[in-house]
This record gives sequence, C-alpha cells and structure tokens, in this order.
Amino acid sequence: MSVFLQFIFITVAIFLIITMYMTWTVEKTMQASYWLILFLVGISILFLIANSEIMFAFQLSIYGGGISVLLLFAALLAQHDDYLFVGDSIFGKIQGLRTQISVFLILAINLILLPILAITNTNYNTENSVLGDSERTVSEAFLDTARFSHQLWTEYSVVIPFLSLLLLTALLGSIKLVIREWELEELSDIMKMRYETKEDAK
Amino acid sequence: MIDATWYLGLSGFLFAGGLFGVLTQKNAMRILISVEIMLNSANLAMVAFNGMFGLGIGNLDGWIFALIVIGVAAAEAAIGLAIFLSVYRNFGEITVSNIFTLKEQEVAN
Amino acid sequence: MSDYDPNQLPFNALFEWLNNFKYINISDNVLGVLAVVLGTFLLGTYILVNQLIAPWVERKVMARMQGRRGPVYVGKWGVLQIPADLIKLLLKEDTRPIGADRVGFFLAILLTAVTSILAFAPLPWGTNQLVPGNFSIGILYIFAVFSIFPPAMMIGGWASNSKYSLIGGFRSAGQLVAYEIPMFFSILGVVVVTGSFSLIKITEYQYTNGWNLIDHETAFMGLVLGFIFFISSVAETERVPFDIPEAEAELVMGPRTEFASWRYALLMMTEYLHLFINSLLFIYLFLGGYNPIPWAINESSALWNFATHPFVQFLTLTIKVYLLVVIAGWMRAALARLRIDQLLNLGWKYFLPVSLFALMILLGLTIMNGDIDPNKALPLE
Amino acid sequence: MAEESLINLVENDTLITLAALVIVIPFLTGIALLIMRAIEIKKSIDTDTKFKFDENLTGNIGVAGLGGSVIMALIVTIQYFSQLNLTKENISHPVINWVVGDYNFLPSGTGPFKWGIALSPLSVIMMLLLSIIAFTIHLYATEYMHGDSAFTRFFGTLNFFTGSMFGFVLSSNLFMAFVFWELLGFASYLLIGYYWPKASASSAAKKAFLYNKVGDVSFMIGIALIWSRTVNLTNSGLITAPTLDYYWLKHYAQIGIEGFDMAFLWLPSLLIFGGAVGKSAQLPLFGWLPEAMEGPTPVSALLHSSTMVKAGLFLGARIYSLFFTIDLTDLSIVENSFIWFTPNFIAWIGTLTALAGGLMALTADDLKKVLAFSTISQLGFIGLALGAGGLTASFFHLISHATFKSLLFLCAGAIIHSIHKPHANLSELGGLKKHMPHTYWTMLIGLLGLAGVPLMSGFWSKDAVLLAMEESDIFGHQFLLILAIITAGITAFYSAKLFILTFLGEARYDKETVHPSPAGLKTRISLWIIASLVIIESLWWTFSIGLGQFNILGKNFEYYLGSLLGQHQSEFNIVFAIPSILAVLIGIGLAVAIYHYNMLEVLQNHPVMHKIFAIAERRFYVDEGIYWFASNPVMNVGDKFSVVDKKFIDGIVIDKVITQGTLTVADTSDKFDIKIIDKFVNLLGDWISFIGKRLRKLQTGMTPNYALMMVIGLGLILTYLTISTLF
Repeated sequence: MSVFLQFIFITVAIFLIITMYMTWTVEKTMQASYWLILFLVGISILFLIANSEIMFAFQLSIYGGGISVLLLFAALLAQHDDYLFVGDSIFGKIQGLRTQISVFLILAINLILLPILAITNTNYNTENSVLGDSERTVSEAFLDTARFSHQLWTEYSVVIPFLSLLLLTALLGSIKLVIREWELEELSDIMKMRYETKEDAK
Repeated sequence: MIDATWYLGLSGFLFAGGLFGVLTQKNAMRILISVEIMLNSANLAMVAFNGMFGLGIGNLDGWIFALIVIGVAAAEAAIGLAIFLSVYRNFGEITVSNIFTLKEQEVAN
Repeated sequence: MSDYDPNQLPFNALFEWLNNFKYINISDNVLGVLAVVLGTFLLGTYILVNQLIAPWVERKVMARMQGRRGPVYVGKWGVLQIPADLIKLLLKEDTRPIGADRVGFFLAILLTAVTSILAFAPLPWGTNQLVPGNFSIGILYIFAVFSIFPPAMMIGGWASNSKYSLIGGFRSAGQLVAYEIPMFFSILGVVVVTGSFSLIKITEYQYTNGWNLIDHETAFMGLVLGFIFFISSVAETERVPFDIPEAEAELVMGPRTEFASWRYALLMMTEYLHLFINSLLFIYLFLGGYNPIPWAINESSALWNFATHPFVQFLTLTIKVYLLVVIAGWMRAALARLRIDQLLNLGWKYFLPVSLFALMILLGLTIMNGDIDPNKALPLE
Repeated sequence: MAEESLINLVENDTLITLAALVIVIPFLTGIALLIMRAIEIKKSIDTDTKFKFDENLTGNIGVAGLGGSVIMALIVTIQYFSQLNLTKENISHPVINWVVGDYNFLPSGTGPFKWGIALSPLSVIMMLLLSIIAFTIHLYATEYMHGDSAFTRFFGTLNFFTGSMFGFVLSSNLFMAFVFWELLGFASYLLIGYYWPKASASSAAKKAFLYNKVGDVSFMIGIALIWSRTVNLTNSGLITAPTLDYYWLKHYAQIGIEGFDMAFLWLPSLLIFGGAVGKSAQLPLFGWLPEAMEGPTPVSALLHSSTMVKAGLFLGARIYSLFFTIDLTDLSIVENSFIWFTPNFIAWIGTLTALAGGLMALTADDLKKVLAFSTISQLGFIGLALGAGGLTASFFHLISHATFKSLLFLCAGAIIHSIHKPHANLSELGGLKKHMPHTYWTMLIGLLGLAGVPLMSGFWSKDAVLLAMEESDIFGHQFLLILAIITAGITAFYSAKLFILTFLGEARYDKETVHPSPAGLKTRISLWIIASLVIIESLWWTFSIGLGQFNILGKNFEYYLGSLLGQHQSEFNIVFAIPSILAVLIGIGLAVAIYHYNMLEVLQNHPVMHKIFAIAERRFYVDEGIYWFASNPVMNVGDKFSVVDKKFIDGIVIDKVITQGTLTVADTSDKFDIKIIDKFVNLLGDWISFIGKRLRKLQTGMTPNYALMMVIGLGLILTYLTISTLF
C-alpha cells in the first residue's frame, strides 16, 4: 500500500514540476494562470497523501476556488503577454538568463539539501510520523479534524479574527484601488488614447 | 511510508523554482504566480513537518500556520491584482522591466 | 441502527456479504479492496444510469407543462431518448475552433467532468457504511471539489476563442462565486446544529430529531437556510431562472458554445451530475438523507425497522432525488430568466446577509443549549 | 469619625444581569435613535425635503428606553435591599453586602482591566434616583422639544447620556468608571452644543469639554498612580493582584497596608478629586456650567440635577475611603502633614464654591443662570460635607438637591416654553401665577426645598451638612461653618427673589407679543411627579428625623443611611439648627422686603453692594484668571521679545554691525573664493559627477535586478550553511 502511495507521490511531484515549468514558459498569462491552478490542485493532492484532509479542503476551496478566479479575471482584464526577462544594463552579463539559472540551481540544491541534512543529521524521534501512513484508521482522521478546530478556537483564538481583519482590509483596499476614477491627465499616452477613443465611440 | 525528506526536498525545489520565476519573469502577473508557487511550497513543508512531528501526538500547529499562510496569500493576491490593474491603467502595461520611474532619469546638462 | 463507528471499512455491508462465502479464503485486506472496488463500480453505474434517465423525466415534465408530449419514439414513452442522443453525439465529428487554446479547451472538460464525478465519494447510500470514501471533512470535501468549477468555466470560455464563450465564462464564474458563499453558510448552519461534517452523522441526527428543514428546535432557521441553499444550488447548476451564462438568446450556449461531440456530451453529463449532487446535498442536509420519516423516531418507535432497512433507505434516496429533478424541470418550464445584475444583487445583497444572520442565530441557540463548549478538552484517543 | 462598617462580597448573577440591563437599554435605544437620525439625514439629502420620523415614534422609543431602565432599577433595588442583611441588632455596625460581578475587558481574557458592576447601597440609591428623574425628564422633553427639527438626535443623545451615567454609577472599578466618565463628557458636549448653528452654543460646548478635560487629565493621572502602586505592592507580595476595584481599594485602605496609606494616597485621591472638580464645577473650574445653559432646558435639568455634575461628587463619595484611610482622631499618624491635606483642600474648595455660587446667583438675572449658579453653590455644599468627613451628609444633600433642582429646572423650562423666548430674563417676567398655576405650585415647592425652609427636604439635608462641618476637625472649620451658614441665607434670599420676580407682582413683559400659555399635560405630569418626590422626602424626613416617627429598624432615616454607607454622625438637634434657620428666615425676609414691597432701595443701590454685584457678575474673575493664566504670559513675553527684536537686534546689530562687516569681509573673501576655492570645488564636483555617472547605472529601477542581488546574497548564505552542515 505504501509503495502505491510512494508511486502516487512521485507522480504528483513530477506533475508539479512540469506545471511549474509551464508557468514560466507558456506564452500567455492566461495559460500560466491555468497551469498555476493545476499546480495548486497537485499540492492539494499531496496534502491528501500527507493525511491532512482539512488542509486539502482549504487548499482547494481557497486557492482553487478564490485566488485562481482572481488571477484569471486579472489576467483577462490586464491582457499583456511577454514573459522571460533579460536584463539590459552594464550588469547585463550577470543579469542574463545563464546567471539566473545558475542562481536558481544554487538555491535549489541548498534548499533541498539543508532540510534533509537538518533532519537526517539530528535524530528526531519520528515514530509518531504519520506521513503517508496508510494504516491510519478513519477515527484518527476524524479526531484530528476535531482537534484542529479545537486548537483553532482555544490556543489560537486570535488567528481567525486577525485573518478576517486582514482579508477585510485587503478587500476594501483593492476595491478602493480599482474603483478609483482616473483623470485623463494622470494617464499614460496609450491609455489616454484608449479612453478618448472610448468616449468618442459613445 | 513516505519520509518527510521527500516532501522537504520537493518543497525546496518548488520554492527555488518560484524564486526563479520571480527573478526571471517580466510580467507582474507571472511574478505573482511565482510568488503563489513559493507560498505553496512553504505550505507543503509546514504540513509535512506537522505530519512528521505533530499529527501523531495531536499537535496541529503546522496546519494552523499553513492556514494562516493561505489567508495571507489570499489577501496578497487581492491587493496585488488590484495594484496591477491600476498600474495597467496608468502605464498601459504591467511589464516590470518597462516601469522604471524609480530609475534616476537622464538629466540633460 | 447500529451506533456509527468510523473504524468500519467502507462498504461494510458488502464486505460482510463477501465475508459470508466461507469457501473464499482470502485476507480481509483484499476483501476490503474488493468491496470498495465492487461497491464503487455498482454505485457509479447506478448514478450514471439515473443520470441518463433524469433529463428524460425533466423533458417530460416540461412537455406536459407546455401541452406537448415530449420524447415518445425511442423506447417505451421515449425513455431511451437520452442514450440515443448520447450515442449520436459520440458519433459526431470532433471539432475545435481555429485559434482555440488546446490545453485550456481540454482542461475545462477534464476539470468539470472529473470533479463532478469525484464529488460523489463521501455520499452515504444507507447505513452500514454504504459510502465510497469516508472523509473526516465530509461536506467540505464536496464543497472544495466543486470550487474548481468557476475557474474551469472561465478557462473553457477563454480557451474556445469566441466572444460568446468568453462572456459566458465571465458570467458563469461570477455567478458561481456569488452563490457559493451563501450555500456554504447554509451548510455551516446545518453543521453547527448537527455538530459534524460527516453526512452520515448528519443523517443520523435527522433520524433522532426529524428533518432539519422542519426542525422547530432551531427556530425554523432550517427553513430559511434550506430555502437559501435550494435557490443557491439551482443557481450553482446554472439552470433556469439562473441560466444567464448560457442565455441562448444572447450567448448561444455560453461557455459550452464551441464544444463539439463527445466534449459536449461530457459537459451535459457534468451538468446533470451537478444537478444530482446539489439535490443529494439538499436531501442530506435538509430532507433527512436516506431517512424516509420526516419526524423524530427512535429504536422504540414502530417505524424504526422500516426506516433503517437498507433497501428502504436506498429507495428513499432515489425517490427524493427524482422528486427534486421534477421540481427542477417544473421551475425550468415555469420561470423566466433573471438579469445579471438582479442575480448578483440576489446573491450578494440578500442571500449572503440573511444566511449569515441565520447562522448567527443558530450558533447562539447551540451555545445556549450548551452543545458547543469551546473550553471542553478533547480526549486524545 | 469615618469609622467604616465591614463589607462582604456577594455574587448574584441575576441581579448583576438586571443591573447591566439598566445600563444597556438606554444605550441601545439611544444608538437606535441616532441611527434613525442618520437615516433621516440621508433621506432628506436624497429627496430634497425635510424627512423626519414621527415624533410619537421616536419620543416613545426614547422614553421607553428610560422606562425599561426604571423598571429594571426598581427590581434591582428591591432585590438588593431584600438581600441586605440589616437588622435591629447589627444596625450600628452592620455588615453590608456588595453584589459584584466582574468580566474581562477584552474577550480574549488578556489585559488587566475589567468591566464590572458593583451594587453597593450608594450606587443602588443613586441609580434609582437617577432613573426616576431621568425618566421624568424624558417624558417632559417629549413635549418641550415638540416640533424641533432634530427631535430624534436630541432623544438619541439624551438616552446615550443617561446610559453612560448609569454605567458610571454602577461601575465596579475606576477604569470602567473612567471610560463611562469620558462617554459622559462626550455626550454632554453633544447636548450642550445641541443648537450648534448658534455660535454661543457651540462655544459653550467647547468650553465645557475643555474645562472637563482639565479635570479628566488629573483623574487619569490619579488612576495611573494608584494602578502603578498596586502593581508594585503585588510584586512585593503585599497584596494578591493589582486592582482598581472600589471594593479592594477600600479594603486595602482600611486594613492600612504599608505603602498604601495616606502618606501615598493623598496625591492620587487629590488628583481624582481634581477630576471631580472639573466635572462638578467646583472652584475654579465652574466657568462652563452657566454657559451650559445654552442647551435645551431638559438637558440642563438632567445635567444639573442628577447626572453630570453629580458624577464628580459621586466619584468622591465612591473613593471616600481614600480620603480618610485612618481614624483621624488617632494623633500618632498626624505628624505626616499630608494626611490632612486632601480633606482640608476639598472642604475649603467646597465652601468657597458654595459662597461664590451663591453670590453669583444673587446677581444673575437670567432665570436658568440663577438656577445654574445655585447648582454650583449646592455642589459646593456637597463637596464641603465630603471634605468634612460627612459622607452620609453629603449623599443626603446630594439626594435632596437632585430632586428639587431637577424640579426647578423643569419649571424654568415650562416658563420659557410658555413665554416662547430663548431666555427668560427675570426683569421681563412676573405675574405668571394666574397663567400657569401648576408651575406656580411646583416651583414654590422646589424653591422651598432649595431655600432650606424648615421642615422641607433641603432643610434637613443642609442641616446634616452643617452638622458634619461642625463636627469635623479640619483646619478652621468654625470659619467654614459660618461661611456655609451665610451661604444658606444667601440661598434663601435668591430663591425667594426668583420666586417673587417670576410669579408675583404684575407682568413686566410686553403683553402684545408674549401670551403665556399654561403648561401642557405631559409637562404637568412630570412636574407633579418630581414635586411629589420632594414632598414625600420632606414629609418622611420631617417625621423620621425631626419627630422620630416612621423609623426604619428603630433608627431615623439619617442613621439608617449612615449605617448603609458605613459612616455615622451625631443626631440632629434643634439647638444647633437655629442659626441656619435664622439665616434662612432673614434671607427670605430681606428678599420679600426688597423685591415685593420695594423697600430698602438704599441697600439696593449702595455702592458697596454695587461693587460686590459687579465682582460677582464677572464671576470673581475666575474665568478671566484662567484665560489670563493661559494666554497673557505668552503674549507678554512675545511682545517683549518682538520689541527686543525690532529695536536691538534688527536696528543695531544686524543693520549696523553685521551688514557692514559682512560686506567688507565678503569683498575680501570673494577674490579668495573665486581664485582658490572654486577651483578646488569644481575639481571635486567633476570627480563626483564622473563617479556618479557610472554609479547611476546601478539604479536600473527594475525590481528584478534588486531582487537578483538579494537572492545572490541569500544563495551565498545558504551555501555556507549547507557546507557547514555537510562537513
């Protein structure tokens, strides 16, 4: 059974890496957005494998349902499609793609090695680990979900109010940012042209 | 039995990838997408750690922090996209490499 | 009814049934897997077959209301009309518009179809664990899986490179997002009352307390939430009077415009599965699930054995689903389409506050009854 | 004196809940009314018409709020006194039950502060009195404010105001008291500035607000001092927890914890009393109160009878035990001179305020202003008793004054209402007896009470105050006593004058324009309610204190009150009361002689009197003093400096010395400058621009570049970490 899970894990991991690669390289922002959505779904599946069902639910319903819709809307409203960035200045050499890829590799190697070393060098007791533990009974899962809510309302009772306050602030702020009426003078020439044409059309 | 190191390696790689995207992308939308990737990899690491140390003994801090990260990500996405829209209205594009009003302009002297 | 034990395997009844054949001497694990596979297969077949019948029922109802006779030719009373259409669709040529985004075009169908089938997992079809996947998050799972719909719709609308589809996708996403939230709040109301995400627990609660829809102990908040949930679910399935995304007068078929043969068939199937899921959710949350008796009963009462008989439960569920399908057809024939602004107003300005208010009242009642005690420590095991 | 009876805490959730309802109901109705007002404004902006809810609706909501709290207050009072274990046996040294319920200020339970409700006899009686009077005034206001454009706002604010007063009265600790205190100040600001388009009204509101703020600051500092001290005591393990609760402060003050005795407490208690000075218009901060008459009359009635100005002295009575932490007859502690400071200060301030208020009331000729000044003087009486150590006497006087003063204000309001003028000037009234009989009789009752005519309520309470002063051993109490008696005489004088000039004689207003109309039904009802209160008090106290009849538990009313508040003083005796009676009779006689029979013009226009009047009309220059203190020094210093600036610096130094000198120096240095320095500077500038032109390239303004730099650094750090973990 666990071998099966490992197989699934590896498949999902490869899927994730592919989607990530696609988000860099596809030519349209819209495509990047839906590849991102696939990425998020993959992550949620990993949560499911890690016996974190409620995180799965949160991931899907907040990321998959909320943020991705935002992304798609924005991608359609601000249609603009040029992707890879190549620096242009006297530092062009070290800002070229090669440098960036090398930086990426350095980071990746370190970021992969560090936690693994940190775990393997120091002997934590991992007999409680339930990662991908297929023998977990259903009642334990139920109990964990119950514990999650319990912990959220007792120990971390500040989390929910602060999060909701943050989200409310973000909502109002974004509405204020977007709803604002723009003077023609403030705008750049392109947009000014567009707006004027629009008004002419009316 | 999947070891936590698998998750951690994957999340590290994904994090680096997100960082790479942030560095290399020209388009603000894509930068935001890469940021989401980074956040998700961080979440993955947190959930993995929780599953390794906390879940068995009924301590779920990892999940709660992941939840906080998700909420913050939602707020950040909303604000960021709003900012992109207003930038788009102002400049007619959201290519970060073409928006350099920060840059010290050439002074004709 | 035996007390609910989450440790039991899924499809416990099947498992025991298989276990009865003494001459099969194989390990319980394999038996369990076998039970899961078999049960899932049976249930899936059952659902899909019903999903082929339901449109026919709906069309019949509409036809009767409009003084027509509806489908008559294929099969007895035209029962086989839908399978015939299905076959016709499958045989048609598969076309993709020029300049369509291949991946997105496929992704829309993939996401919608897969999620709408996956969403059936935690639905129990009777006691004794007649449930494919018994998740600890119950309804949340369904809700999470369904929240992929709006982006999928938008992707499909954008990918098929046609202005009708694009506008349809926008509308669809807006509508789905607008109605997910009151729906979720009404679900939460039921969760607060019953104290569990698991649909099995919720149904058991309705065994001992009567259906939630007419539960007087919750000051008839169940009625309010049920109403909101029902309307929101109709809006979620984008049916009349909320079928703005596919308003055939303005946008030919909405986001589904450009989809040809088998893709279209899949989308139609998705739509009806969606209708099924929403009706089933409504039934589980408010109409007592597989409980045929509206009022409260217990072991001592006479109807108990009748009400807890697995076959009766199965039948009850099916009948209720068909009842709701008939109601859907009725609404579709009777009502006129809303305007988009009316729709969004209804969602954001009326349903959201009302459902929140009802949720608050329910929370207050529950806390007053002492059913919720945040300071109560949880037992570790 | 000041021997405190024991207290034990009782928990009674239902009682606490009811008391909380007393606070909450007016708040809710008030906020609802304010919301309705907002709706009105919005609608009338949308549709360019004056939209207004039906006055019956809004007024009834407003009255209903107070009605609810009256009912609750009655229930609470009855319950509380039923569970109060007072019997014939322990009445001399009773054990009073305080019902206290505390809740955390923050829902998360963190933070030191608490909401709380403490039902002590003091607060319960005050609450009952306040609720009844406030209810009556609301009832009255529905008719008085009839047809006002902002009717809804008025009632909303009034309810809000009353609710905050309830909160202040019932609060169990200084922190919550301070919160409601501020709410009270804010609401009073709104109410005084009710007719805000009038410049005078808005300026009066501002003045009241600022004067109160002066007191509030000192109040806050006092609280902070006490809190810090309790924290220190907790750290040193002397007390269990840092607290601001009245009960615990009282307790610690009584058992005399070292570090919490008068040697420390004289300053905080003084500061807190400073807050009281601000709120209840003691010297020197009384300037805002007469201006507060700008508000509608019900507001003045509520403000001056039982709510705003009483709040300060009520606070004084609340923390009374901090003024006298020790038995003052115990001379072993007296060498610490601070012990005497606070009571003396309070008593002197109180007496001077009483005298000053009386004199000012003599000279004021606006009906409401006279009443306002008399309020000041009566408050002075209360403060005097408080300082003299007569808690019972002060509270006694507070009760009686609350009743008759509200009655008087309502009568004044009725008069103003009937002659249809913004201000009722005494010289333009007269002969109103035949027009408004009800007002005539009720005002007569109220004025008799105010004047302290024997056997009226004011008489008994004022006598108790004088008695307390006579018994006290504060510095120069005999002198203060004489002043107080003189003030009593003055009080009698101006109340008689007020009465005569208002009702008797022939009318002095011009009969063409003004047609006095009798008071309306609601007005009459409310007038008679409070008048009956005054009569009941008078009869009860007469029989109980004077004749010793109708006793409670075998003791007369004053003793009973004393044992409730835990502080007794000696009985009333007629011999001691004679001087005050004489003063009162003389005052009334003079007033009748002067104003009714117009005798003694000599005395009237004697220059000395004129001088006194002039001084009193300027309010003893206290306001001017304050303004002067605030503004003049600054202005003077500024003028001086400007003179110095113009004459000396500009004239001599700059023009002559510096300019010429500079010019010469400049000429010489110019050459040097051009020759050497400029060369050097140009060289430097060239270098810098040369470098800058290259460095500028760094600032590409492209965020990814900056990010890339950052990330390279991160990568280096990570590599170092990895290698260090590897090997």
